[in-house]
Amino acid sequence: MARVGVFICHCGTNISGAVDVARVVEAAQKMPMVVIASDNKYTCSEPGQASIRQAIVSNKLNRVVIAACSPRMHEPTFRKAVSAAGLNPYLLEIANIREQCSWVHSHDREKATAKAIELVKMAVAKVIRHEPLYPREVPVTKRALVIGGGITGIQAALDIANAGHEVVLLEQEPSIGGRMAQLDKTFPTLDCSACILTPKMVDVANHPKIRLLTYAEIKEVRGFVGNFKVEITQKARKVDYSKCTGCGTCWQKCPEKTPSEFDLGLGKRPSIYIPFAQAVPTKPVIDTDSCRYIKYRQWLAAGEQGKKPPECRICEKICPTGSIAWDQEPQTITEEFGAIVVATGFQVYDHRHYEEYGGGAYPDVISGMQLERLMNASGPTGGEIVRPSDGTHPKTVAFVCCVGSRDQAKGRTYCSKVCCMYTAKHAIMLKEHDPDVQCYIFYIDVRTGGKDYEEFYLRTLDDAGAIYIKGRPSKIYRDGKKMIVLGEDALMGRPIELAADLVVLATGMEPRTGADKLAQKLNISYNTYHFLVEAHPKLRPVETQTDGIFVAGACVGPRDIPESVAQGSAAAAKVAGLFSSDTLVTDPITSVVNRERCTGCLLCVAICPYKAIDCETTRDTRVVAVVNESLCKGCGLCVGACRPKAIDLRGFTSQQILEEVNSLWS
Amino acid sequence: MELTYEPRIVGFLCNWCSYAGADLAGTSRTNYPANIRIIRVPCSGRVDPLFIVKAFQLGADGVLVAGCHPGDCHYSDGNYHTRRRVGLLRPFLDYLGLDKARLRLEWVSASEGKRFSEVVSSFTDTLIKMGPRSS
Amino acid sequence: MIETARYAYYPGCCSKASAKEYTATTRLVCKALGIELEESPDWICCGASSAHSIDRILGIALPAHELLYAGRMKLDLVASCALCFSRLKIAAAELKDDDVRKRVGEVLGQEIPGNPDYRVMHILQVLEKHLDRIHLEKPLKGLSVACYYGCLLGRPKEVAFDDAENPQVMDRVVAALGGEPVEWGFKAECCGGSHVFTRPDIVSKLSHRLLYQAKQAGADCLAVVCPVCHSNLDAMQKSIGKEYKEEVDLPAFYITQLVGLAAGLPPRKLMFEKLFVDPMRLLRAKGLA
Amino acid sequence: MISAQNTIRPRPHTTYRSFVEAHIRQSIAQCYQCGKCTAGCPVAYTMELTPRRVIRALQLGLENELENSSTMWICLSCLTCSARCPREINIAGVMEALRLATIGKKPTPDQKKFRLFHDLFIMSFQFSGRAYELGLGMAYNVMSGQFLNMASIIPGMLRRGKLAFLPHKSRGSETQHIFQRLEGQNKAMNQAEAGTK
Ligand SMILES: Cc1cc2nc3c(=O)[nH]c(=O)nc-3n(C[C@H](O)[C@H](O)[C@H](O)COP(=O)(O)OP(=O)(O)OC[C@H]3O[C@@H](n4cnc5c(N)ncnc54)[C@H](O)[C@@H]3O)c2cc1C
Ligand SMILES: Cc1cc2nc3c(=O)[nH]c(=O)nc-3n(C[C@H](O)[C@H](O)[C@H](O)COP(=O)(O)OP(=O)(O)OC[C@H]3O[C@@H](n4cnc5c(N)ncnc54)[C@H](O)[C@@H]3O)c2cc1C
Ligand code: SF4
Ligand code: SF4
Ligand code: SF4
Ligand code: SF4
Ligand code: SF4
Ligand code: SF4
Ligand code: SF4
Ligand code: SF4
Repeated sequence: MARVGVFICHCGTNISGAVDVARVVEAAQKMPMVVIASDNKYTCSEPGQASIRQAIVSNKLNRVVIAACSPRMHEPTFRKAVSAAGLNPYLLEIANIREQCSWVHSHDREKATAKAIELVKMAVAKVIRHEPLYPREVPVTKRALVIGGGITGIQAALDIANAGHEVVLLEQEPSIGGRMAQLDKTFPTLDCSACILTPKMVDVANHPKIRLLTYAEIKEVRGFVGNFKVEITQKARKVDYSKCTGCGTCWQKCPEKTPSEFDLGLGKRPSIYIPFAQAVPTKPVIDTDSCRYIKYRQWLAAGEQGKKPPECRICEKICPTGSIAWDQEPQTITEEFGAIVVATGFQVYDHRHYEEYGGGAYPDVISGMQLERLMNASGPTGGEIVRPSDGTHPKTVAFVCCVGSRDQAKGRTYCSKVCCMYTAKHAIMLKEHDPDVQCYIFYIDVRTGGKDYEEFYLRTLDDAGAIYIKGRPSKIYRDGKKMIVLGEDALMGRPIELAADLVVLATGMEPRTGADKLAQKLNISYNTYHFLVEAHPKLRPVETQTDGIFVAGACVGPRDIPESVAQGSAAAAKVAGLFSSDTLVTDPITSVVNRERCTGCLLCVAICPYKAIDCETTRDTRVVAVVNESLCKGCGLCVGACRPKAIDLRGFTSQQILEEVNSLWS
Repeated sequence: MELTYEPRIVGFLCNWCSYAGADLAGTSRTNYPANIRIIRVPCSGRVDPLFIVKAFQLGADGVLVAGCHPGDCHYSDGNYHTRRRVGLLRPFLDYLGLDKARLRLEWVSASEGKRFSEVVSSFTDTLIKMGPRSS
Repeated sequence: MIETARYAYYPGCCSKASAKEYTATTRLVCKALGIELEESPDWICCGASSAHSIDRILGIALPAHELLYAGRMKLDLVASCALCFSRLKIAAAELKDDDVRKRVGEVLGQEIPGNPDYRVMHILQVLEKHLDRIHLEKPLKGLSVACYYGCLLGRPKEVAFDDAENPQVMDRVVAALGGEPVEWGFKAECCGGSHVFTRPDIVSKLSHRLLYQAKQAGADCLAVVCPVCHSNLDAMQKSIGKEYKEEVDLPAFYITQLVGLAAGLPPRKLMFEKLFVDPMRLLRAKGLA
Repeated sequence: MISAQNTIRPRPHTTYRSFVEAHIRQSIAQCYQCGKCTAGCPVAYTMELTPRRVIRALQLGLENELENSSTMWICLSCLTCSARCPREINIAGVMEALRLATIGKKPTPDQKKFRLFHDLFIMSFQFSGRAYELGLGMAYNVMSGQFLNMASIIPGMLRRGKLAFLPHKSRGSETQHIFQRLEGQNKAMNQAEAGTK
């Protein structure tokens, strides 16, 4: 038998000014199962709360209704009060007679009082059907996984580790560093990228709390906040890292040379390699696509068909530590984490889609990232800026902005945000390298939103003497040794033909190929371009709809280094916040399945936005739905989808809501 | 009789946007007709068409379902389901002999207190003009 | 035994005068490949670039006349002129609109069946489709060919059958003939079209750019698929050379002439003498004549 | 053509603009004035209003400037602009629409020769069914006063038998009827339109 106590608040005169509280008390006393009804001047004050606690004990109440302000205001306060009197805190219901009644019907005391009585009636009807609910405490594994070892992931990993938690930093390439490692100098301060990045990479490698897993990929993610289980594939390096000292003998002697990904095809690297000199770890992997011995083994396996490739094995012969491990295979590692930070960054838009600019066929039409490699002292040309076609020094350089950005016809409508700035940087740097260079920059708008960015852009005009031409070029072609750019000078309103020695396309940023697949594994959202989606673009920029999974850096949208670093730190702060307690208390307002009624149609599985429902087979081999209470957020979408009414939402059961409706006419 | 006709409205409001919007109408002391009785639900997507039908069966003159604006749902896309479900229910009202205008679906955000009071006022007005239910 | 393929054929007005050799070699080559071309006895001008500039319905009605013929014959319609092809194909697309179809039907004095699916092809597509039928008697070995498509085969997207900027069909055909298509950036740039009357300066400038670029890319000759382009690039070549003070001397073949040559048809029948820029010296140098 | 008043007074909603937008079934508000159309247009160098500026003039409602320009007649309908526009606007269609929109107006001296050419071209097949190049060329040369235009190649054409001395006729002369019926249709439509006003 329910024993309900009803407590009605005056809120000074906030409520009693418009509602006749005495009449409400009187009416409440007559409601079914109500044992006691009384009023309070200020219910939320300590004496107010004390009187409720006392009433619960002395009247053996097992349900409480408080008619006062909005539950959004004091529900937590009163739950605590009820629980202090030994009652389950969820056996409480609040009737909102202030925001929804006295404050909005202040001109009609009669109607306001009548409405207040009905609101109390609804609350009583609902509270009778309340069940005790128990928040669950789940332990938190205080270990974080950071996916992606670019500047964002590095920053996040260091900050989490410095907060005292263990971190695994997972990177798919042989070295961490990401795109920033490929850059020469960085705007707006023109620090050398390696000078500011390399120390951080070394810090990561040496940090006692960070474990680096390079050349590895996510295979599967299960579990929920505080308790993720992640399967990781460690790709086969063909080098035993427990023995290898990184002496470098192998990669200096390997005879096979193949285009370097890191140098975007402008230079070559051996088959056993580290991607760049400052790579972390400084230990090599063997590229099985180009290695001679691997080809030789394939030839043997194919029954010695075709020309016999050289057997090679030079690396193996000269390695002083015997680290070459031909039979190493990919391995699966399973690890547990409490939180995951996704920082998988971006890739540069592939300008082969621009056939009108030559579609990648002209060697002297390069991307901004390729120019970074050409300018870099440790790049393929040792920092000498030369034309890829003939090695001469370009004197007239044309830049084309917004390639692969702001272009609906190419399926990319967004602005990549960094290219205006990096183009300005390139113009300044080119002039520094060679005072005879003249830069022309074709642009639509120059976008320089950021601290000191506009000033930086103005330097391109003042110091570097670059000429900005407003207009998107339409065609680039070769004429003898020159590259001709056909554009418009929109400010003059006339077509312009520019003969350049080198053309640099300011290609935009796009998410890494496979970002969508990874997002699916993590159950987080992505947009049409496959950029990851944050929980709220302004107020929750590094959280996702899935608790415990955070996103940061260029995988969320075009970002420069300052923003990426800020986001890496922000994500780390969120992780540290999550790890600040040993357990997580989960909200007990979740849905629950009645296994007898469930027909196994799994409509609920499809509709749940949090993938919180799974299916399992009962002992009598029926398939039924099961709710993972740690994932369920209590939205109740599934309840409406279930035809046999087998699933219900605790705290907002269908019966409770129907009783509320019923009470209005009883 | 006609003069004192007071339609009874049941409002299902999602906790995150519309219920908060109604609260804001209160904190800003925006008066509106006292005809609505609000039931709080976590998400407008929690509103089972059955609740609406039940309210009408019992004698409700109008039912309001209110949730976050499309794209702003606290649970990412619950309100799209609401829109679909309410859409599917509308033709059924005909069958009950009810005017479709007695069921309203509105998007009210947490900052739209004024809008909430306008929605309630205009809905109440409409229902008064329609007069008491004939069935 | 190869099966004969049948198509409705639209020769276009130039076939009777300036592009005689194109039409003749188209027929010749098709015959050799076992392709039958059915020409409507009462075909009329497609209106080219003028009709649609003056009246929208006229610009659709004239080509629609021919589409109806092909429809009655239940054949795909083939055009060898790029301009005609474009007008026919655009008309076929426009006829999907009910209102347009009604008005055009009125103008043509016959009802046009609803939901029509008129298929229009360019001779290049036909050649590529039946490439395997060519018996290579005389592969065009060592002949560098700049394939010139003109501006209309890849545009607009809705009617195009190849990339707008870097089309490939003709390059594939030339490669299949044993020739060497050159990479160049002006395959689809405009030659100046019919401005030869009104603004010959434009034609000179644009066609000169094409000839110059083809030559720069190392081409021995051009392959062309449109009589208008051909007249600008071949007949006008000498006067363009004079205007720009450089002799170009770049023979411009119709693609069908090259197919015929590779298939071993006698040069006489390929009507090389109709070309303004004499190709014989080149062909002899390459051992092809 | 240079007006003493250079100040622009925008009139974004003109009948010109509605006509053009109806013709291309797109809104020219989409154009963000990047200039790629002009950049690639093979004849922009000789236009007084380049393709981007044509769109701009439409956006601002500068009807006089549009009417007085020859841009739409210089346009070759090569579709380069449309194919490359990042906002996927059919600019060639805009040119076509402007030709149609101004066809009833008195041509400016510069527009005259283009209009003459199109008229003659159409006349050359209106009666015989098929275009007659030689007749067209001669008529154009005489009527436009540009005698030397094609002169250099005419002997060569004749020598190669590439010019027919007499027009080639289509059987049935269907074109004449097409033109008659079209005229009837247009008249009826104009009347209907006048009636609704
Ligand atoms: C040409 C150019 C010049 C630039 N110049 C500047 C400049 O001067 N100043 C400036 O502030 N910004 C500049 N930027 C922008 C800068 O590069 C980015 O802001 C920055 O690199 C973003 O860092 P990130 O860590 O988010 O992404 P990234 O650097 O892309 O790092 C992501 C990392 O994640 C890894 N990864 C991806 N997917 C997976 C996966 N599934 N599993 C495991 N690992 C994965 C990648 O291998 C990579 O190492 C420039 C950009 C370009 C293109
Ligand atoms: C017209 C306008 C429109 C905008 N629209 C948008 C928009 O649509 N979207 C968007 O993302 N951004 C917008 N912004 C930017 C947005 O307002 C700011 O990004 C944001 O408000 C910055 O927040 P803040 O907390 O850093 O600073 P503030 O909002 O300025 O808060 C700083 C607080 O610190 C207090 N304070 C200052 N000094 C002291 C002191 N010495 N001691 C104690 N307290 C102090 C101030 O009183 C103030 O309350 C807009 C800005 C403007 C001007
Ligand atoms: S409980 Fe709410 S209504 Fe009561 S006094 Fe406190 S604030 Fe006011
Ligand atoms: S030679 Fe051996 S120890 Fe040295 S880097 Fe290579 S694998 Fe490592
Ligand atoms: S086997 Fe030869 S080719 Fe392969 S990695 Fe070793 S040295 Fe290089
Ligand atoms: S940042 Fe500049 S170059 Fe890059 S897309 Fe935006 S406007 Fe274009
Ligand atoms: S929708 Fe209902 S019946 Fe279907 S699987 Fe889910 S709980 Fe079971
Ligand atoms: S209540 Fe919402 S989150 Fe929970 S299982 Fe149902 S649909 Fe999923
Ligand atoms: S290319 Fe397109 S968007 Fe750019 S100016 Fe021309 S019409 Fe406008
Ligand atoms: S269609 Fe006309 S406006 Fe467009 S590029 Fe060609 S000539 Fe220029």
